[in-house]
Amino acid sequence: KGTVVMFHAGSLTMPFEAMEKAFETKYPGVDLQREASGSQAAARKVTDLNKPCDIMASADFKVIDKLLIPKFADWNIRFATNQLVLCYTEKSRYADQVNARNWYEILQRKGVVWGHSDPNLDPCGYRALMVLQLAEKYYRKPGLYDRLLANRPLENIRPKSVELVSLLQTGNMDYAWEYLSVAVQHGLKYVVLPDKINLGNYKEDPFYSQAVVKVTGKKPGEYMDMKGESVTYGVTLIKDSPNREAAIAFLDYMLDPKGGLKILKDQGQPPFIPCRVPTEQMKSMLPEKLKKHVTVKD
Amino acid sequence: MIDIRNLNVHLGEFRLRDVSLSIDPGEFFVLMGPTGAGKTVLLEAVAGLVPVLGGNIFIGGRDVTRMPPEERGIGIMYQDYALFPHLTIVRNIKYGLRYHRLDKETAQKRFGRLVDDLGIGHLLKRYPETLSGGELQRVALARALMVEPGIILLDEPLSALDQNFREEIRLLLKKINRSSHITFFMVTHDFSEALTLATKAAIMCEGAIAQTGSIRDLFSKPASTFVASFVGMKNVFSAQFNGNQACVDSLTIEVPQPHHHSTGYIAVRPEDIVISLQPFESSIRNAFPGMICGMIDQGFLYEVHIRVRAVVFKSLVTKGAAIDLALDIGAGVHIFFKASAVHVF
Amino acid sequence: MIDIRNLNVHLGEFRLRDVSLSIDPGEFFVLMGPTGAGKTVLLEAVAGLVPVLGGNIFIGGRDVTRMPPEERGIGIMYQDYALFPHLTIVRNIKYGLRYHRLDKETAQKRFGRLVDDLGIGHLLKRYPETLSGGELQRVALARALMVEPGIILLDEPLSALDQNFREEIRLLLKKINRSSHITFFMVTHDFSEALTLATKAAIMCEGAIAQTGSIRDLFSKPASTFVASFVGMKNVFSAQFNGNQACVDSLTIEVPQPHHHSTGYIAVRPEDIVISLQPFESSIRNAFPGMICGMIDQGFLYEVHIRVRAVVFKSLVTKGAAIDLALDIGAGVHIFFKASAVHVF
Amino acid sequence: MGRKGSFFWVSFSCGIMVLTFILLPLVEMLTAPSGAMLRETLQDRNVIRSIWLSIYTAASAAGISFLVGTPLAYLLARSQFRGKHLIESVIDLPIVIPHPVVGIAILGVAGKNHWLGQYLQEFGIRIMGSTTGIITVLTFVGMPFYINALKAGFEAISPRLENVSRSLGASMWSTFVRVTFPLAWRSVLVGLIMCCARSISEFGAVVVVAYHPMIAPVLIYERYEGYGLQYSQPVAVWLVLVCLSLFLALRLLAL
Amino acid sequence: MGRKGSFFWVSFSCGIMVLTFILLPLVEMLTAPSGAMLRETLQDRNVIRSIWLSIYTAASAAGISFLVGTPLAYLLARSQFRGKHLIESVIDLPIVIPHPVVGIAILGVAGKNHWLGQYLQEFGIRIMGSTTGIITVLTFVGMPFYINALKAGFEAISPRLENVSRSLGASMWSTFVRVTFPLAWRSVLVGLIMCCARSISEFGAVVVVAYHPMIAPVLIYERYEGYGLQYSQPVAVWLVLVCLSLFLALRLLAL
Ligand SMILES: [Mg+2]
Ligand SMILES: [Mg+2]
Ligand SMILES: [Mg+2]
Repeated sequence: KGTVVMFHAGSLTMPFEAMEKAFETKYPGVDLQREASGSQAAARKVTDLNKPCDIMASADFKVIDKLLIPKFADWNIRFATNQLVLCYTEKSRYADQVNARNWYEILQRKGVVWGHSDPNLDPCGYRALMVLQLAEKYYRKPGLYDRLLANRPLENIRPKSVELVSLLQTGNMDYAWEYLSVAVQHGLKYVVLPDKINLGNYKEDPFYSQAVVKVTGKKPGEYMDMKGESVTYGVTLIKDSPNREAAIAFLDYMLDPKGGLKILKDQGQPPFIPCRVPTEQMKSMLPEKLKKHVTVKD
Repeated sequence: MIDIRNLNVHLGEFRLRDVSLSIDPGEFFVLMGPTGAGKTVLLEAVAGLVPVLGGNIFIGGRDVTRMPPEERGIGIMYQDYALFPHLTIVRNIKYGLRYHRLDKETAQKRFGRLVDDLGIGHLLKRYPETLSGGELQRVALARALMVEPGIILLDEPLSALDQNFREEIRLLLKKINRSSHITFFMVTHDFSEALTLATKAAIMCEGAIAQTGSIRDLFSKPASTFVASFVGMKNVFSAQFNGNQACVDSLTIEVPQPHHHSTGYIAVRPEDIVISLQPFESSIRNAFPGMICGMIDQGFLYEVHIRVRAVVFKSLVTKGAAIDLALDIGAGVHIFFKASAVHVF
Repeated sequence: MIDIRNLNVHLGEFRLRDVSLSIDPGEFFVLMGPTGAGKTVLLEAVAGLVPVLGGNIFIGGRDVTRMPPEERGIGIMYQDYALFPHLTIVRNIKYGLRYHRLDKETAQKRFGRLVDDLGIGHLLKRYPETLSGGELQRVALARALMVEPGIILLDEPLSALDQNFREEIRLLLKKINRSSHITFFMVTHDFSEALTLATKAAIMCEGAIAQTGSIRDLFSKPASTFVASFVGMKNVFSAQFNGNQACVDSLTIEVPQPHHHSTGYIAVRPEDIVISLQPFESSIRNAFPGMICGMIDQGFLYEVHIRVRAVVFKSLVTKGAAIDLALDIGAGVHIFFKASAVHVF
Repeated sequence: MGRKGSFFWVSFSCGIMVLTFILLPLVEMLTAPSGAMLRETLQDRNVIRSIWLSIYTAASAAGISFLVGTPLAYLLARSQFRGKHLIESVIDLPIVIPHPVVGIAILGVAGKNHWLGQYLQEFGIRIMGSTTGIITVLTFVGMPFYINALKAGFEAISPRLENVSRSLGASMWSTFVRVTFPLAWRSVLVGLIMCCARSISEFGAVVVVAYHPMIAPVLIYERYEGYGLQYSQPVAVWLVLVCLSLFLALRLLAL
Repeated sequence: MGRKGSFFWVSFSCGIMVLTFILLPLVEMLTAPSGAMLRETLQDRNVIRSIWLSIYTAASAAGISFLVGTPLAYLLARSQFRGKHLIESVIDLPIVIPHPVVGIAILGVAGKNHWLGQYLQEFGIRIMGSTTGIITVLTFVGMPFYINALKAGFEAISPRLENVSRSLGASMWSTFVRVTFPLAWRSVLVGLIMCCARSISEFGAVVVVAYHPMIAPVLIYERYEGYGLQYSQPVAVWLVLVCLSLFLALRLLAL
């Protein structure tokens, strides 16, 4: 029944690819067309570029809250979580030494090439910076953040986090900040960080909120602050969705614990079962078909 | 058949200035002139291939000045033959047929006759690139004749040919002109080519017609120094006339008839001037002693320059004779020419 | 000066086969042959511009076969002059100076002398594109002479020139060759060019040397039918000899001396055969009645073909004479030539 | 000619350097994926579809260039007029314009805010995210290559052949169809190859105008970004192989 | 010649269509941003830096092409050998290769997993995300244009001039420097312009190899994606204007 256009975070590429295949077998009339980019970029495609779009899935549900609601979307379903890890391959420098205790020393060593995605385009980017800020506090190493950044030239920033995977694999980069799910999906080696700094545990939100990263605003030269918070993925239906019916059908599949969420889980990303919305009011705005997958929880 | 009236054309560096010509049906007309005189431009103006600025062109009484080439009933033959390289000879020849209402039988008959006449029957299946120059020109001729144009325009058709082929094609053109009603309009820079072909001719100079008339008149009665030297009268001198005598510088030369002006020109062909080592008594009145001041190589001939007082005469001598007479620059010789060999104008 | 021994070259379609030549210092050597004979290839082999497959080239005693061109002490002049278009005339001429140890004064003196001798003083500041053909060739000559090469190689240096310039350059070359010690090695397809220039010459045919010797020998004593027709003896016939008589077909022709074989060839230059309408009694023994079977246009001359029984003779006649005698194909005429004009080989 | 001099050897080394520089990355890339990987990729419907779309859109762009560019190339080859240089420069413009700018510029006039975009919408033509849009972009970048190649081809054909044809009664049209075009077809083919080559390789301009439907370069980029080198290489290998064999076939036709 | 026939008018209309097709989007884009917007953009250091980087890298690519491509072009113009066609085809390869694939292929050999990458690292050369990398990519895509233009230029110079030079005592090197090169410099310039034009417009291959430092096309793309058409247009205008004036200046030099 036509095409469904979906913008989503780069880190969701592999699970959504699998979901697309499964969904399109189930509904042969529908073609899901996915466009992956940084979540910020994806949102701007809707808000600034007016690109036609049905569904938008973000690696940070706040992107949807801040940029899309209320003008372009009514609700925001949080459907999964994730955590940041430091990825590397066996060919990376000091691959045999790195662990959760010395990673920040290794990242300061000369000749080690490490990077993250663009904080202005991709939540993974500012989250990586947040991890570094939190690490400074957690390990009580004043100035650690600046020293680390000093060893990360601007050139090591890429638009999307998943792009860094290729750079690791070709040996152009030694270490990269990724979501755990991405590391698992691509079979990378990774360092798991303490909960206090990996942004993966919502119970640590108060600690996370000490981290603040400046990102660009609506036009060049304008900035806004992003505060630290646990990694929570959000999805929404765009208000003037060209193919609303089919889009809801996909969301129905995606948020189904036996459907999309299972794929997510299998690929190393812990989903919320059931998914969450913050208020009853928001739940009431959901399409009927989706309400069954959702609970109200802040 | 062709009437050109006050034609003016500007085309890049070339311009035709007030060209008027009239060519009768069936004539073999040759337009001559040095390179750059605008001959090809005039030919292409007749063909409708260059824009005309002023004047008119009539073909068979119709004003064709603004007509596209395909409606003028002309054929063109170029120096480089311009056969269609992607078509076989037979398809080249029959190329124009579809634009002329002609029943199949007539066409086939005409084709057969042309192929026989031109002796190109063995070439029909081949492509132009495999043919020799003479064969190419025959095919080009057949192609043009196939649609029976009223006029055939030829742009230096012999220049690119070897000596042997040239003779062959020359005879062919002459024969076709005589046996058909087709008017020929040929352009060449070589006067000697016109000599054997033209029934009428014109000489062009810098975009204008210098002289027009029968080829024999042009050859023996040039009206200007330019035409005189173009037709090979290399000895052209300005002269003062006094009855049957012309004074060139301090020389007195006997001429065949009195001139109606007191000043004018005389011209003598170099082949009419004989060189000898000895003065000899004969009926020839014009005899002068002189000295060789130049010998220009022309294949198996020398053009020998002989200074007689302040006047330099040019004469033609075979190399064999030059060796026999031991002619060389600085040698003293005698020259002779008949009064009847002197052209006065 | 130049010694070529069993030279073999393959270059695309051209091949030289076992070419051997020996040229003395100061000679003006001309290599002739039809287009495609491989003359330019041989010249470029001497210059070191084409790879040699076998054999050796010696220049002034040194084996230069594998030497790069810049070490051979040669100068080259091409038909298209090959002046450096981006340099002024003076810089063209002085181009080679920096590769030759020469103090400034000597260089300047030599430059001044060359410029004077060649009459190119007014051109020095100009660029080649603004010069005429003759001027270009003079400059090319000055440029080559400036470095005083032992040999100057000339590839058809006169072909691209107008008649007037050609004469000029020819005289210049002759003068320079006589007044200097420079060996000239010139290539041409035109035998008549060689006649006035060469002290020694060779004729090439299909990559091999057909005959070599003094130009006079080549001209009057060709050793093969190929050379005979190349040097302009258009009447070449195989003959049976009997004392001072040669039988060509059914004709008996008187020859100047007996042949040492019973069969061989005779050759007569077309300019030595005289045409007349009347038979006339004279000392000339070789007189035959015949019929004109062809007239080939050659500028202001006709080459007239006269069939005498089964033999076709070729004679040269000026157009004026042809008109006077009303010569045309089919006309009956008489031909005459002296026994001394017959070459036997 | 003596032994090869130092000049030759320097040139020769430069040649080797350039060839290595071009071939090394490509060969490495083409040989990187395993046979199994290649086979597997070939069963991916998205891959097949995108390669097919690439070929189809590039061919369409070449087709459009052929239809509109051929007469223009002829005009430029045959006539001399003031401002001809200017027109030739305009035709070369798409070569200089940065690729994303091409896309942006085309979107600029195709959007609802432009009268052209409104017209197009009335006729139901969509540029953004459509095959039409891709073809538009590819035509924009590929056309100059076609026109330049063909113009050179036309210039090499003697106008005398056309003159003779017209003297034999053929109109300008007949002459073009029967003489000029058959003689120029080799240049036409070369021009089409150049145009296709240029447009099949385009990415930056297309990704701005149409992310979907995905042409092969966009798919390769997406795979590279989303899944890593390993998944993008096989697609690249297939695309390059398909293109090269197509062009080779066309080239052989043109010989 | 009579009135202009229908053939002329059809060709003429095609010409108008092509020119409109090329000029309309570009003119619309160039005139879209307001003067204030343009001035403001010009004060953005990132914009200035990226345009400068674009010019600098494209010029470097042209410089490298000049150094390495010139001798190769000469060799190809002067010698005939078996497999010459093959080599010419290899040189044309970068035109066909989809742009992201170019970037991927170059990254493929520049990483530590490849012996070449290891070498490069030992010498402290980094390709990924570096100016070096950008220049490498631009050289890859621009070189064929330089070599092809220059080869045609060399072919037009009579080898006789070189022969004469050598007969006057000049070595191959001197001859090249004093005769061949000065006569070919116009082709060199045209080749450099073509090479620059091609490489300054490149996006897809560069964005794979180096997102930062940002060349102008990447910046334009980023602005487009991040802020929309409005903010990308002024940058595009400046880049296009700067490029066009540079090329115009070079062209005038070449006349
Ligand atoms: Mg799909
Ligand atoms: Mg002409
Ligand atoms: Mg030659």
